This record gives sequence, C-alpha cells and structure tokens, in this order.
Amino acid sequence: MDLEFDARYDDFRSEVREFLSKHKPPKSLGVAEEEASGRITWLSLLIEHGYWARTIPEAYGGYGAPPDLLETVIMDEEFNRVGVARGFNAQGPSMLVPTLLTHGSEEQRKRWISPTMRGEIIWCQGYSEPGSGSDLASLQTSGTEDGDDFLLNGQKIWTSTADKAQMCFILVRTEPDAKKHEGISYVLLPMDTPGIEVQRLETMSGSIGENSFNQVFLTDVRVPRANVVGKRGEGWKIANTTLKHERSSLNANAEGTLLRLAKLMQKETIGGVPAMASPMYRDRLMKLQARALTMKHHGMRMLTCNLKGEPAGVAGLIVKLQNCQLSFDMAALAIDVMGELGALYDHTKYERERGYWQALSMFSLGLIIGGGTAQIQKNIIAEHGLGLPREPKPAKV
Amino acid sequence: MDLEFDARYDDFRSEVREFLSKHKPPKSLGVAEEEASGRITWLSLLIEHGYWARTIPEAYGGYGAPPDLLETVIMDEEFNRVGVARGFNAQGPSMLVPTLLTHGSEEQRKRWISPTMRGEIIWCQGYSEPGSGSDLASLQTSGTEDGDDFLLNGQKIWTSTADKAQMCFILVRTEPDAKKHEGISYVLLPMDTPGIEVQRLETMSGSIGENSFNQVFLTDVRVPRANVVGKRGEGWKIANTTLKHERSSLNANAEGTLLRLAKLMQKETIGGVPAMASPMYRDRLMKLQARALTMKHHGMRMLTCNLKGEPAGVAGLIVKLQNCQLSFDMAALAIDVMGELGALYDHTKYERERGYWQALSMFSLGLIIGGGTAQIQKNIIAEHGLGLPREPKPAKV
Amino acid sequence: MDFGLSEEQQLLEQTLRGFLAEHVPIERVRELRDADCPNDRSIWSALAELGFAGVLVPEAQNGSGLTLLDAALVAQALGHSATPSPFLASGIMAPMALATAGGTAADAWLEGIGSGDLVMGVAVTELFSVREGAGVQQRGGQLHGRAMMAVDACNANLLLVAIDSETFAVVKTDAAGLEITRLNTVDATRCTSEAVFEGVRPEAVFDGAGDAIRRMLEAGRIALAADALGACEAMIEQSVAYAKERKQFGRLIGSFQAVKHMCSEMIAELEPARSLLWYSAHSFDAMPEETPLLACHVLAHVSEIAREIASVSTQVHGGIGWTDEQNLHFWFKRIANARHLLGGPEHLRDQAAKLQGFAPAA
Amino acid sequence: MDFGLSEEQQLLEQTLRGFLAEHVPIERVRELRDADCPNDRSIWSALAELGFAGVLVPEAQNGSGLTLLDAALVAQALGHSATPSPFLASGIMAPMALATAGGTAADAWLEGIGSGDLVMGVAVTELFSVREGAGVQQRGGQLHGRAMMAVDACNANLLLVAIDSETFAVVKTDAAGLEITRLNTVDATRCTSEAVFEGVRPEAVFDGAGDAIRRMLEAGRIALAADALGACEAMIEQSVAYAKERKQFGRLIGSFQAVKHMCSEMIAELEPARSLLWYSAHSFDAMPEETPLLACHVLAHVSEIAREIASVSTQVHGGIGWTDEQNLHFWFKRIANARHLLGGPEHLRDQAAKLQGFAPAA
Repeated sequence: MDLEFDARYDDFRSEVREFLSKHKPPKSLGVAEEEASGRITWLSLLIEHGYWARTIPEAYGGYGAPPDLLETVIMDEEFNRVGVARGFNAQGPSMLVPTLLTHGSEEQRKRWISPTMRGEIIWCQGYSEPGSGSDLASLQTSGTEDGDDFLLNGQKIWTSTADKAQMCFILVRTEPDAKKHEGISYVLLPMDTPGIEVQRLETMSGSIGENSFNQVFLTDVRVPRANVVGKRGEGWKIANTTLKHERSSLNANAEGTLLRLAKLMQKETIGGVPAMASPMYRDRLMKLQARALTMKHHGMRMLTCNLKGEPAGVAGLIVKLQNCQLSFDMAALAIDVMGELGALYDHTKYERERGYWQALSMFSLGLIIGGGTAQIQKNIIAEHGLGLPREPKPAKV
Repeated sequence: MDLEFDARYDDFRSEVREFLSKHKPPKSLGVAEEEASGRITWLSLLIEHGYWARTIPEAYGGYGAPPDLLETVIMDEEFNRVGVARGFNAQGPSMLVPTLLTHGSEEQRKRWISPTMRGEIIWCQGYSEPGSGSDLASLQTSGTEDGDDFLLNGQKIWTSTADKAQMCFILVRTEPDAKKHEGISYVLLPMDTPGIEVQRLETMSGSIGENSFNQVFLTDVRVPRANVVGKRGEGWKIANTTLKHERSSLNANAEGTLLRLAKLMQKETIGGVPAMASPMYRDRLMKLQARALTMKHHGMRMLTCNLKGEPAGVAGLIVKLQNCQLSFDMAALAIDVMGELGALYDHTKYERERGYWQALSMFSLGLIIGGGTAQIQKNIIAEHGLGLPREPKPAKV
Repeated sequence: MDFGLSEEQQLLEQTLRGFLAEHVPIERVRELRDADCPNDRSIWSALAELGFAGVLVPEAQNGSGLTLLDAALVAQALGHSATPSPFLASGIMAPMALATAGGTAADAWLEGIGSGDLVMGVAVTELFSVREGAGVQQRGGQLHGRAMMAVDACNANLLLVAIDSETFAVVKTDAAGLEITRLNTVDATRCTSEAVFEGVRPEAVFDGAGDAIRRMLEAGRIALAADALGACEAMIEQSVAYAKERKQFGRLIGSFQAVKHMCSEMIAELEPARSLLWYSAHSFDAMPEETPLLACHVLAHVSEIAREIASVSTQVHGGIGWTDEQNLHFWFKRIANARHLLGGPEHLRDQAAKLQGFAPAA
Repeated sequence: MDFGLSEEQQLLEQTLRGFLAEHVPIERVRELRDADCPNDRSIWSALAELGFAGVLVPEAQNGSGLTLLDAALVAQALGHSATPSPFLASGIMAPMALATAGGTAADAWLEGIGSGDLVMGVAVTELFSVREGAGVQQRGGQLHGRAMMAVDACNANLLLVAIDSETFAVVKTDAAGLEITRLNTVDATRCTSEAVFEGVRPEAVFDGAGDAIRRMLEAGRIALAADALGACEAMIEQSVAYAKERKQFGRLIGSFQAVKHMCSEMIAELEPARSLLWYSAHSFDAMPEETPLLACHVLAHVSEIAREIASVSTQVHGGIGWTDEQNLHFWFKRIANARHLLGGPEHLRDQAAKLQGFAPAA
C-alpha cells in the first residue's frame, strides 16, 4: 500500500491545476458532427500534455508515459474538481483502442488509434442482436466471403451513437460451419458503406438522458477482409477481452453521485425540515456511502492491477455488477427523498435537477441488464472467478 | 369475504372460554415418556369437546364436525389468549394423519389415527438421508422383499424425536429397478423393531430449543409388507401430498412473535432510552409487522381453501418460504435491539428470554434449509405454480 | 365464514378485466401518452356505463353502494391494464369524503359522480407532505394558496381540496382565480397537477369533517395499493409469459434456475399481499376500527414489494424490457408514481407506529 | 504508488495462515469450546513467539511497530481460522491506547504485551452503549461500577477500563474488589465478560486521554471488521468447496445456477469490502484524518454483508451446514457476536453521519 504523494506528485498536481486554470474545454464534448472541431482541438491538447492517451505509445499517437496509479488519481481528482471530463468517454477510446493494442495488427494500430483518441473518428459497437442478448455468441449476422471482401447481412441492436459514428467495430459470423464460439470475426466497418440502415430505438427513459440507442440493419454490406482484427473466427475471444476490461473498470463515480445525493437531502425539505433530518433517510444514505467508498477503493485496487498488468481475478469480475446496482439504489433513495415530487419528469415545473435521478434510476436498470444481464455476470463470476462447474449440456431432445 | 361473527359464533366463543377457564393443560405437552399420561388425558379431553381432531370423522376417533373457518379462528384466538396449545404439534397429527386420511386403507385409519391424535403413539418421520437432502427422491434406504416382510437397510437423518417415538413413517426404496420416483414405498415402522439404532445429531443451536434431531441406522430391520401405505412404489407421490400440505399451512404465528418483539423493544433500553424510541428500529419493526399481517391473513385464505377442499395453487406453495424468512428477520431485529447483549446464550447472566431470539434465529435458518431448501421450494413454485419449464435433462457424459 | 372473494366479486373482476383487455389494450394507453391529460373521457364514460364510476356511491344517490373491497378490485383491474382514468379521485376518494360528510350538496354531487357525468379531482397531498411551502387557506370565504400533486384534477369538473385535517372544500375547476397545471411525471397513465388558488370562491366548505377526510385517505390508500398490486400482477404475468417463449443458449429462458427464482420470488411477494389487500379492504366496511393501521401497512408494504417486482420483471425481459416499444415500462412507472402519491412507505410506517403508541404522536 | 498489499504483508499473511492451519485447525477450536475461557494461553504464546502479539507495540518497547494494516491482516487470519485469542484486546486496542497515551507505566506494559507475557483485556462497551445502567466511576482513587461485555478479560493479567471518553484506567485482574465473570455468547471463540468494580485501586489512571481512546476504538473497529471479513472468507471458501464436491440430482450442486449465484453474490460483497478494509487500515497510519469516518463505515458495512454471507453460506451447505459436526457454525457465530461488540451498524452509521455534520451531534 503506497499512496503517499511525494514531492514529484505535488509538482504534477500543480501542473495539472495550472493547465486547467489556463485551458477551458469546449462547451460540450459529445459525438455530434457540430461538436467535432472543438472536441478534436481539446483532445489533441490533452494528449499533448499527457492528460489523455497518457500510456498509449507515441507511435500510435499517445503520450507514451509509463503507467502510474497516483498520476491517474491526481488527474482524475483535479479534473473532477473543476468538473471537466478527462478525455472522451466513448466506445472508440474505451473499447476499440484497448482491443487494437492487444489484438490489432501494427498497420491497424497506426491507422486507427490516433484519430480515435483525438475524437476525429467516432465509433459504435455492433455486438448485440435481437435474438442474441444474454447469449451473445449465438449471433447470426453473417459475413459471407466474396473475393477480397465479406458481404454482411443481419441486424444489430443497442448500437449507441450508430446514427453519428463514422465507424463500427462489429461481430459477424464468418465461419458458419465452425462451433458457435469459433465462427465469429471482429471487423472494422465504415458506417457510410452502402446497405447500412440505422433506426433509432426508444427506451423507457424517453426524452431524458444523453444516451441514444439504435438498431442497425445490414443488407449486402461490403467490407474488405483486411478489416478483420486478429484472426478470422477469433472475434468472440477478442471481444471478450474488452468486455472483461469493461466489467472490471466501469467507472461509476459512485462517490460523486453520493455527494450529489447528500446535497439533495440537505436542500430538499418536507414540511420545512430538510430530508437529511430524517433518521431513516440518513441511515440509508450512510449505508450507500459505505458502499460507494467500498467501490471507490475497489476501483483503485483494480486500477493498480490494470496498470501493473496483473490479473484482477474474481475481484475484477464483480465491479460492473456492484456499481450498477449501487447507482440504482442511490437513485431510489433520491426519488424517495423527493417524495411525491420525485416522480416529476419531462422538464415539468418543480422537477428537481432536470429529472436526473429518475433518468439515473432507469439508466442504471438498463446497465444492470445491458452488456450481459446481472444473471449472466453472476454465472461468469461463479464459473470463471470461483471455478464452479458449468451447467451440464442439455440432452438432445 | 365473510368474517362476521354472528350469534352462533359468540356462543361458540363463550363455550371455548368456559372450557379454558375450567380446564388446565398439563405443565408440558411434550413427546417424552413421563409426559405421556398428562398428554393423553388432555388431548382426549380436547377431542371430546371438539377442540382437537375437530374435523376428523368419529369413526377414526375424531370429533366429526364439518369444517368451519371461523370456529377454527375462534379456537386459535382463545387458546392463544391464555397461552395454551390447541392440541399436539407433532409429526404424527400434522403429517401422518392427513396422509392416512387420503391414502391409508380403512384398516390403517382405524388402527392408527385415534391413538395418534390422542398422543398415545408418538411418530417420527424417516424421509431425509445423508446423501439425499434436496434430492429426496434419490434416497437409498432399501426395502428388500423377504416372504411377507421387507428387510430395511440404510440410514436416515434429521429424524426428530426418533429417540422417543414408538413409530416411524419411513420412505424406502422397494423397487430398485423402477425409475427414481417410482421405486419408493411409504411404510409404517415400529421403532422397537430389532436392527434400529438411533444416534443424536447435534445442531448449531446447541443446548437451547426443544427440537432434537437424530440419525437412524437400519440394519436388516424386518417390517410386514402390510405396513405399506397406499400402493408399493407410490411412496414418493404420497409423501409429497403431505409435504405440499406442510408447505401451505406452516403456522408460524408470525403475529405472536411480532408482538413479543414489540414488547422487547419497549422494555430493552440503550442508555436508558427504550429501543422503541429509535426511528430505525421502529421502522424495521413496522416493516416486519406489515409482513406478519400479510402472512396472517394469507394463512386465513389458505385455511379457507383447505377447509373447502379447494386447491390453493401457487398461493399455497409460497407459505413456508415466506414464513421461515420472516421468522429469521424478526429474530435478527430482536438481536440487533439487544445490541452487544444480543449474542448472550447458554443461560448466562443478562441473557434475555432464555436465549429465545438467538435460538429462533438459528432454528428459522434451519427451517429455511429443512424440508427442501428455499432453492428447491423456488423451483417448485416456478414449475408447479407458474408452469415454467423444468431444467432440461443433462446429456449423458 | 369465508376468507376470499364472493362469486359476485369474482364476476365483477372478470367482467371488468375482460372489458379493459378489449377496450383499453396497452396500445390505447400508449396513444393517450401524448394527450394533454391521460384521463380520456370516453374510457371513463364507458366504465361509468358499466357502473364502475358509482361503485362507492350510496344507493340512495343512485350508485351501486358496494364495499371498498369491490372498489379495490376495480382499482386492481385498472392497475393491471394500466388504464388512465379518474377512478382514484372520482371513484374512490371524493365519493368517500362526500358520503361520509353528507348534506344536500354532497348528495347531488354523488349522483353526478356515480353517473360519470361529473368528475371530481382531489388535492390532499398537504395532509401528509408539505413541499415548496404549499397549502391552501380560507380567508374571507375565499381560498388562497397552492396544492401540489392534485390527483385527476385536469379533466375534472370539480376539485375537492383539503384545507386541514378537519376541513375540506369543493371548487369548480373553471372557477375564477383557480389555475390547474398538469405536472408531468414518469407515469403517463395518471393525471397529477398543481392547483393554484388566488381568491377562489368554493362551492361548499365542509367543517368538522375529520372523519370524512380520514376515511377518504384510508380508502384512497387501500385503492392505490390495489392499483399497484394490479400493476405487479401484470408485470409478473408478462415475465412468466416471456420466460416461456424467449430462447437463449438453445433453451427457453424460463428453464434457467435464475429466471425461475426471480419469478418465484415475485409471486411469493404478490400472493400474500393480495390476502392483506382483501382483508384491509374488507375491514373498511366490516371492521373499520382496524382500518387505520391496515391502510398504512397495506400501502407501505405494496409500495415496497412493487418497486422490487417492477425492477425484477424488467430484468427478466432483458434488454427488450427496457425498450419503449415493449410497453412494460408503463406499469413500471405507474408503480413508481404510486409509491409516494398518498404518502411514502416511511411516512406510512411512522403513522402505523403512532397508531399503536410505539412512536410519539406528532 | 500502489493500492494493495506489499510483498512483506503477503508473506506475513501466508506465514500466519499457514501456522494457524497447522496449529489451530477447527478441531482445536472445538476442544476449546468447553474451556472456562477460549483464549488458550499456549496458542497465544505461540503467536507471540512469531511476533504477532507485538505487531502494534512500538519498536522502542521491543515490539514490531508495524502498521494497522499489518495488524488487520493478522486479525483477518484469526477470523479466517476462528482462532480464539486475546488479539483484539491485547494485540490491538490496549497497545494502541497505551502507545498513544504514553508514559513509563504504559511503556512497561507495552513491553510485556509485545512479548505475550502480559495479556490485557479491555472494557469499553459503555463508551458507545450503556445497558443495565452499567458504567465505571472513580471515587476517592478507587473504581466503582460495572462494565459489560469486556473483551478478552477472563484470562488476562490486566484490564483496561474506560471511565469516560477522556479517561481510562488500568487495573490488575486479580485486584481486590474486582470480579470478572465470563458471559457466554453464541460465539465460543471469543471471550466476553462482566467486570464488577467495588472499590478497586487502579494501577494507573490516564486523564486527558481522549485521543488514545478514540484511536483505540478506531483500531479496534477496523480490526474487528478484518476479523469478521476473515470469517466471511472462510465461509465462502467452504461453500465453494462444498459446491464442487456435493452431488444432488446427479450433478454437482455447484453446477446449479441458484448455488452459483449465491456464491457469486457472496464474493461480490467480499472483494470490495476487502478493498475498503485495506484502505481504512492504511489510513490509520498514513491519513489519520480520514480514519474516524472510515472506521465507522468499514465495520458497519462488513457487519451487514457478514450477516448475509453467514446465512447464505450455511444455506449453500444445506442441512449439513446446520449440524454441529460440520463446524461451519463457529464462523457463523463469530460473525454474529462481532456485529455489536464495538458498536452495531445503526450506531456506527449514526456516528458517520455526525462526523460529516449530517446529523445533529449528540
């Protein structure tokens, strides 16, 4: 356990502070077309100072620093303090880039990593299909060999930002005769290829919350075979590396949400008395604070494993499960504290924080389900984390 | 919904009260040898007045009244009011007698029901085996045909009162070549038959709590084939009728326990202040009270089904699951309320209510597990109650 | 000598559920989401024609004069189908207050309510929760102030407004000085609004109406519990049906133990709550001295289990349950809104404790 | 720059766990159940010889002068093996109080404690919970009163007793006027007793020792959380092992989803709690201003998850887990006893709220 901030780190912190006092990010750092130039300028500036893409090799457009837990913590703390996002929370940087670093060819890394980190290219993820939710490996979108290309046909769902992305990293079945898990390839697909149709998918949370989802319909979509990452038929394994990474590093910022909730409880009054004065609500807040602290420090433990390249084992597999439920439970308390006004939504009068807590409640529920339901995650924890036996294969009927 | 107590019921209540003011039960109504004469006299008196064995036909030694929900409720209320058990809570009356009424031969009913209800014969139940807990139907105790007899060999576990019982209703595998569920018979076995060895089984709750458990070892135990109840090989079906009955009618008297808990909270002080003054403990008590009321009235609904002979459906299958957990949770609150003194046990100084709440906690945990773990019960609820498909049979490996 | 529904009650339930399944399928509810107020008058008229608007209106006022248990079955059916209607205010709470308080004006309104021609909203939130300094006062024969989260007031003709625990008034919704503004909640199936009073002359003021107000709240709470329980039923039914039809890993998902147990746990909560609901509603007419405690407990308990059931049943559906198009969320949100509409669980439990002398009275 | 255990700490943990597995198997614990006091001196001497009695004793007093994180790993290993020992009182709380308060007497005792020759119990319950009107007062240089649930006092040489939040005294356990009576709890692996003072002359009284008392309680709470977490680890390990070996319905029970999920849920609670424990213990030496809040939270949180883990892991074992002979209950009961020994979860959360100004200070 070494969390001392020695002098070198004080300097580093000062640098970060100075940077943040001098530079302001663009008003919004989204994926939209009109945000592109602000986004690219800002991300490029961050990379130049090493606050983003910090440990990615210079050869691929990163800053090329060695991993350091405390530097990471300091950067996060300082950026959080002034409420500025440290980089670009999108599926390209968080899912595609780690995949390319591990499985991509040298050419693929050189071509894609830098523009992705700089926000020049927006990616979407083509994994789920309507018939393949929990059982992702049963996906049916086909990639049929045709000369040097594959012809893709099928349907993807839950493809967020598909309406704005230039590229898609997509899983398709290229070896129909291989076993279920061995017939899938991981392919990089330009979204302007003819034959791609994107349709917005509405969720229960309706108008509030940034996240938009889509369905993507693919009809004879032509993509070069050279766009496969790793080997043909190894897409399942490759995608799972990233999914595992996602499960262990979901940064829910539970502590930030908890503080926001505490503020709400100090401000919201019932009969003129702050909700914080209610021993029951306060006790629930303290229970949640303990859980938030738990997940915060667990996150630091995971980050250490990550930076050292050590396996996190079962301790890594449980992160997403716990963080999503914690968010959901924090939202539930907030909604209870607001009482009958807690149900207000859709930017109506008296609505608190523009519906943030109701949106968080529904979005967390979506996260509990998405990317492998809680049930699937518990299977994975038991089998991969604890070594419990798999369910026996059913007899053919 | 008809819960009016009309004049007839007022009379009935007066009768019961008068009876209870005139007659006192023996000091204890246990299964021990030395309690036999008091027990038999008392139970016979109850039957004579119709307060016990009320709906069992006179031909089998019962009182022979038609079923009536309100009479049952009145009797329970009045007996509870003076703290007298209405009858004899043992496995003979609660499990064997209903089985004989449904599946027994006329001769078996005539021979066994009356002395069982009168407490002349104490029964124990030989179902579980060390290798067959959740998977009861996999039991291995064998009954090998030998002339007019079976020779029993094997081992039973969780056999409460086996050390004091005169008889055992036992499941044995009499048809080794039949399918798992079709090779079992339900047999009435005198416990003084040579070859039976009873060994006490200690549980986690140790010295406190009346319930004692045993293991029963059977070596060439000879029992007449005429002692089979129902048909040979139908023992599984027959035992299940009673288990289902047990699951739907477990009378946990949650309301009584709740009141006891409320009293504890009014009496127990922390720094001179009653625990009831703590909003957190009080809120937990109120949550439990709602659940206790829920199960109380659900019990009345089940009793109505039972008395009318209507199937209770899924509503019946969930009773045991909920009642056991409720007891466990009530004990947990009581233990919390007593704070650091809540762990006191073994009749030590300052121990509250002779360790009742710790014993209840451990005993409830045992009930959650016993007679089909909560997990097995949930399977049954899902498959039999909701019609969800069974798990597919595993492929042979 | 019977704990359960009578044959008449079973028939009432079947009839209504059948009607709703046919005339208010979830697609109809979806259409009403974009209306100014979800309480569509044509649905309400049809329900009134079948006698459901007047279920609690005394026979003397041409109502059905049925019991609260009957009314609770109606509320449950409406929750089950997520039907938008002013039943909670106009079918339960207002008639209960008026019938208890009595008088000529009350009788006339009761008649109108029972026929469905007159719809009466209720504004009673401030009896149990004061937010934003809300509250309505009488000054010189006029009403001033603000009532939050009035129920079923938008499309109503009259509004019953609580002044304090002993007094309520009835005003016309188009009265001068009264402004009723719809407040949108997550729940598109129930009408809630703010009513601002700036010198509104009431049609009538009922003083010394403590019993009427108490009975109105009790009846409302039991009916709201019934509504939420009906929504739970619907969510469980859909989960079980989905589990029997959706395949993953080459099997019906209902054959997985995890899915089975989620369904079992939901039904294990639902069924005993149904028993408590029956008893609580029955007590309202047969053993009213038991009702104050039961009304708190049944709504608090149902609110707790309903939140869990809403979440678990969505999870059983996986991603599809989270989409708009699956419609499951209509019930999810109806449950979410009900949780605090007539007092949240913590408040209700505190009331229950006070009623038993366990907590210091306010 | 590293969130995790150092190599030295991993070695310490391995060494101790290896030693305990060999010398204090659960059968040894079972034997001690019938002893007058479970704190067997030979086990303690052996642990002292390995340096564990003096883990927190400063090097100046010939101790190891290690950090609370090292000490927490020891506590966790003792909980993992359900070892009865006076470590909580004599290894953690007493040395922390004495080292913080300082002085010649304290130094001499610290030396004895570190060598294992001197065992010191602690009686501090009344600092956070007064039952039965207990409490110890000073009058005329003598101690009067009663301390409930003193820890590790039975077989001890000295007893540290808290007078109030600023004052503690040290007495000889064989002092005239002092009677120490064992109070049996469900937990046969920990020594708790009542200490009655009738004019006891203390060896020393430490005034103005508020910091010493606060640090003692914080260290004790973190160590107790570690102990309970170790017990949880042991119960989960046994559950997973049992699930890999027990067959029902022709399959290993660990292949059933219900059993898998029970195990997953337990480990999903355990691992993050371990992270919080590490950080809390580390803060004690490195960032002591964070410790007051963390000590409350870590013990309250571990108490909550431990109750659940104790119950679920017993259920994974089925009936056999409920028998005496399976031994699982030793951990179950150690967890049950720990829940309130240094303040129950509700109290600790209330303290946490007060520390942040969320609740009115007492």
